[in-house]
Amino acid sequence: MEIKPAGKYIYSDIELDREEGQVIEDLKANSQEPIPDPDRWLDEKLEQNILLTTVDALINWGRRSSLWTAICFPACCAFEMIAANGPRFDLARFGMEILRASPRQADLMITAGTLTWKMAPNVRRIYNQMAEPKWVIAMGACAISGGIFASAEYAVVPGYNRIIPVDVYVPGCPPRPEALIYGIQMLQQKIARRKNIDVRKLLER
Amino acid sequence: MATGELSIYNLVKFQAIPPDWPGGFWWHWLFFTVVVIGFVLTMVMGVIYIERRGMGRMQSRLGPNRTGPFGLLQPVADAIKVLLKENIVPVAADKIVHWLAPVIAFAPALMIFAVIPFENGALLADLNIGILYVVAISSVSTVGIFMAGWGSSNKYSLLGAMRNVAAVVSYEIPLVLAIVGVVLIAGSLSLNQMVVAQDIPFILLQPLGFLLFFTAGCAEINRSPFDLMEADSEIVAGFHTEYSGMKFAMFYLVEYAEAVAISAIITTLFLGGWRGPLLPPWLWFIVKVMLVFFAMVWTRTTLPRIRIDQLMAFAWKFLLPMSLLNLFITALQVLADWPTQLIWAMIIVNFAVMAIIILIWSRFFFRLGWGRIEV
Amino acid sequence: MAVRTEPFVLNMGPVHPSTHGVFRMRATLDGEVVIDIEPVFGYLHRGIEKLAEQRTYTGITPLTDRLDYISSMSNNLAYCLAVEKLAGIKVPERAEYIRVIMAELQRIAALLIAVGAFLNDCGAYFTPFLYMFRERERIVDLFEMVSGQRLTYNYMRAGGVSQDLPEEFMPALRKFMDMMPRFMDEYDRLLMQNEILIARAKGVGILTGEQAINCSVSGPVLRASGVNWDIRKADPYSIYDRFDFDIPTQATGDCYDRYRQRVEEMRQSLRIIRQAMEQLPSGPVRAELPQLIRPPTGEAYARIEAPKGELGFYLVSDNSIAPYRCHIRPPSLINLTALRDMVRGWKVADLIIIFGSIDITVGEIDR
Amino acid sequence: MTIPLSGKDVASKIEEKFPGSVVESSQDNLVVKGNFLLDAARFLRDTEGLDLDFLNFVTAVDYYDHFEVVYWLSSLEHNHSLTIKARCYDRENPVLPSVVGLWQGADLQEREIFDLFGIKFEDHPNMKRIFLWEGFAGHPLRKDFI
Repeated sequence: MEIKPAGKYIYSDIELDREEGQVIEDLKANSQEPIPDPDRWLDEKLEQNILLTTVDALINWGRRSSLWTAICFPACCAFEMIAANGPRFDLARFGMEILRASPRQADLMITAGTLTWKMAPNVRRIYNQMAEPKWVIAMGACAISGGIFASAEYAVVPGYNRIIPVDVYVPGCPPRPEALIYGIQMLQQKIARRKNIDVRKLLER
Repeated sequence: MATGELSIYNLVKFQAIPPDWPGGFWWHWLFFTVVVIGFVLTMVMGVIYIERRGMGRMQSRLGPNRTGPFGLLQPVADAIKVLLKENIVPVAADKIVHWLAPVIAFAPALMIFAVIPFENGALLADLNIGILYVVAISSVSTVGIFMAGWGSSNKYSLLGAMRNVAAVVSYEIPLVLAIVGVVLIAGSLSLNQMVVAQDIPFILLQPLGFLLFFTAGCAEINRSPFDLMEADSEIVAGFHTEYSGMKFAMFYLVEYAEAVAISAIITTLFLGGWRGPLLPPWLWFIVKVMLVFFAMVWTRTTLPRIRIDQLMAFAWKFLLPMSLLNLFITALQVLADWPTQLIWAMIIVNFAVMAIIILIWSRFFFRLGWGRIEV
Repeated sequence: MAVRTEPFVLNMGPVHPSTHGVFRMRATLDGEVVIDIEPVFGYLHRGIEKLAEQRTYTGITPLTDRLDYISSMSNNLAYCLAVEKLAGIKVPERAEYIRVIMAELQRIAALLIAVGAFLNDCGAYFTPFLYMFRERERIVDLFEMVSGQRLTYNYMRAGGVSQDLPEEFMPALRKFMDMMPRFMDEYDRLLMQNEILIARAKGVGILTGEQAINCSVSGPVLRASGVNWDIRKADPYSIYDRFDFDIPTQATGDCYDRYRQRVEEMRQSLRIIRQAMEQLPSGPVRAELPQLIRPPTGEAYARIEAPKGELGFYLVSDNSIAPYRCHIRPPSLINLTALRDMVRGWKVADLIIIFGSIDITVGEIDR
Repeated sequence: MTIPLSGKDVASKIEEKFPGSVVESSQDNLVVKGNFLLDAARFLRDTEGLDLDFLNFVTAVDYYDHFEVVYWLSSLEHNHSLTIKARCYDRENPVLPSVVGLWQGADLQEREIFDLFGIKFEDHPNMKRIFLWEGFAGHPLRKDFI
């Protein structure tokens, strides 16, 4: 058997890899502290009149009833996530069966799986590509704190909240689909309390 | 009934609006344009609901059922959400092209409905060249889609747009040839006249033409199994990868408005349009459109997607010869005056011809897996 | 007139709908034709081999669950076999049978996903995938009965399994076994003879037997290339030499063959489970062992036929409670060696289905 | 059953062909010198009766004073297997010849060893880090990696 000489392939330049490595190192250096959860607005009291409240309620109803998911399924939890989309648990009931392949059209990122430093710039980029308003559910122990891989510090990010702000945490390794659905309902409750029209800003004009 | 220049007076029969309103018939045009847009938007919401629920049931799931009764308000929720999302324009994008693309894609999808009869004579403009207008207009969307692919400056978008252009250029030919068969039998290019001529639905007289039109139509509007331009397992979201917010909503709308348009044309050309017993004509029309759309959902959930070179080969090596044969046979029959004299013989003969031609051609002349065409 | 063209680089992944996780390919394309691809790994490198050096032998089993997370039972089995080989542990008879039942159920579950994901990559909009998920749920139910988990089971231990089968397990398994052949026929009817699928997959991405052996490819991909090599027959571990089953092979080694190969292997797995159910003896399910295993100094390599190929654990012991070195032979990673040769000259759409037909799990590639 | 070949027997055969190539041999395995690795591997693959054409895996073990690279070979035809090893004592810049030209299956695994242990394989077409990024300091699977 004749073996074709190795080196017939096109290999990318090592400079490209170095640049990518530099991005990762920079991100690693800059994200040692967790980003606080973006839920301070929940406690704020805003003056609302009936009209605005109704409009708010309508907008929030629309937003929470059609949360389209961005694709970000690094690891094990992805299969519980797909199982939740599957016939038995059926996230489609909440209008969530559409997995938008393009993050620009997605509202919700379910981070199902361990995040590594090599992956972190990509996750942040996906998050940045998503259009406002957007939400993040950290699914599983690895997504919350690094889980059982947390001690492999050289590769594993201890929690997605080092990279992106997280709205809801769903613990478990992996969480059962029921737990994920509960987490989604928590998020829906959270969205329902959101004030979209800020009266003070309107008055200031 | 006079066609063409007096078309607006046909509307009078449909809706009790006096023709002597101030400002002549411009009022009516405006009014009915709004009605048509409303109809299209409602239909799009309806078909989105049908698709998501129907697909859910076919995949042994439930589908959306939390918003309103039976989840009927799901498309409303989607619309509210999508319209209020942030609009992102990539830095590298060609801003003007990126901005114009959804508009150019959206307008033709609406314009098709101007010539589709909802009831006898009830249409915005009863053009005597209605079907030619449809053929001409429906291709314009492609320009918008190609602009979207180019303007996004994204490789996936560009690949998706290129695929779409290739598909539309190829499938336009069998599509038009399939229409010509109907035109020969009906003896008119006006869509309303075609419906009036259908004492029995033309699907019985033109079974092969119907299949060709359905297939080519699916390819033209990129429904599965020809949904290569937004094949999400290959090129992410295709030409609208970089679109978000309202512009994405436009593309989403175009996708389904085109599906409704093709369903409506199929209904008009082959299924007898608004004609039917008992129910009012417009209801018949809507029911038929929904049925055709349901068939599209069915193919989408069942069939895998074909490859780009197979898509081309299928158009040129299978659909084109089929449609030419179909046209030839139909022309002979029309020449022999079968459609008026020997209508039952024509039905039987055409079904037999369809079965034999498809069988022979797919057995001996063309298989999807045979060979490749470089595109 | 010659049109001047130039190849361009398309970066697929790490987050792409069809890369089965976080795998990335730098594809060099000429129009839609793939000139070459360069796989980029490491987006899920969690240092499992490093972590294993810090844990006791018993504590490593949960880590193995998360390797190839859609076939956790197989990973457990391979690891436990390696520890038993290293420490010379004898496993009770009943435990062996339970292990075989679990491993074969897991094979069916994993192959269901492999086939479903492949059809999904072909563009059959989620329908076959969700159908197969429906049946996978039934298998997951069975696993949940014995281990209490839905995905990461941690069920097998060195020297047996963690606990005996619960009372309701056997009736449920019997019910499942009665249903499953019917569902498999349903899948065959759904798409096996579909014209479009055949046109897409037949003759695409051919991997010859010689090339497969040279690239160290194993599992269904190797057998689809016509090489009759199954570790269950060639090097029987556990009690596989007691069962009567066939090793299906295919002729050409294209995507369609790999798809068929997986479907047929599911049927063979059903045969094995049926025999194991009949022969299941009673008795203890776990050998009497100390809490901390201290194998003698030495090394051992134990391998099994996992759903994706040859899964092996190479353990080096220095007579302490933790392995000195724990190397995992990942079938997914090594099967990918052949990917470049398979995709060159095909189109982007083919690249996706060829990649899908190899069936990888990123957790196992990167570890 | 796969029969493990006796390292001693095979060692004598290799020694016959390439004198001085085998460092030590036992019942389970044999250790060859690094500079003879490629010759020995080609001999094992091509010799009639051995035909070790399937490279099951390549891995490395760090013994502080030296690295041991383990090649587990088997023959699908005769259904036997053999473990050969090679050692390199240089900790700063360990180098071994690459076997990619013989078994393409070693491609990604050698890159993995380079990444995690820092052992460089000569003549490998693409000796770059595989799992970790360029610029990562150290090699995680070395015993002295913190």
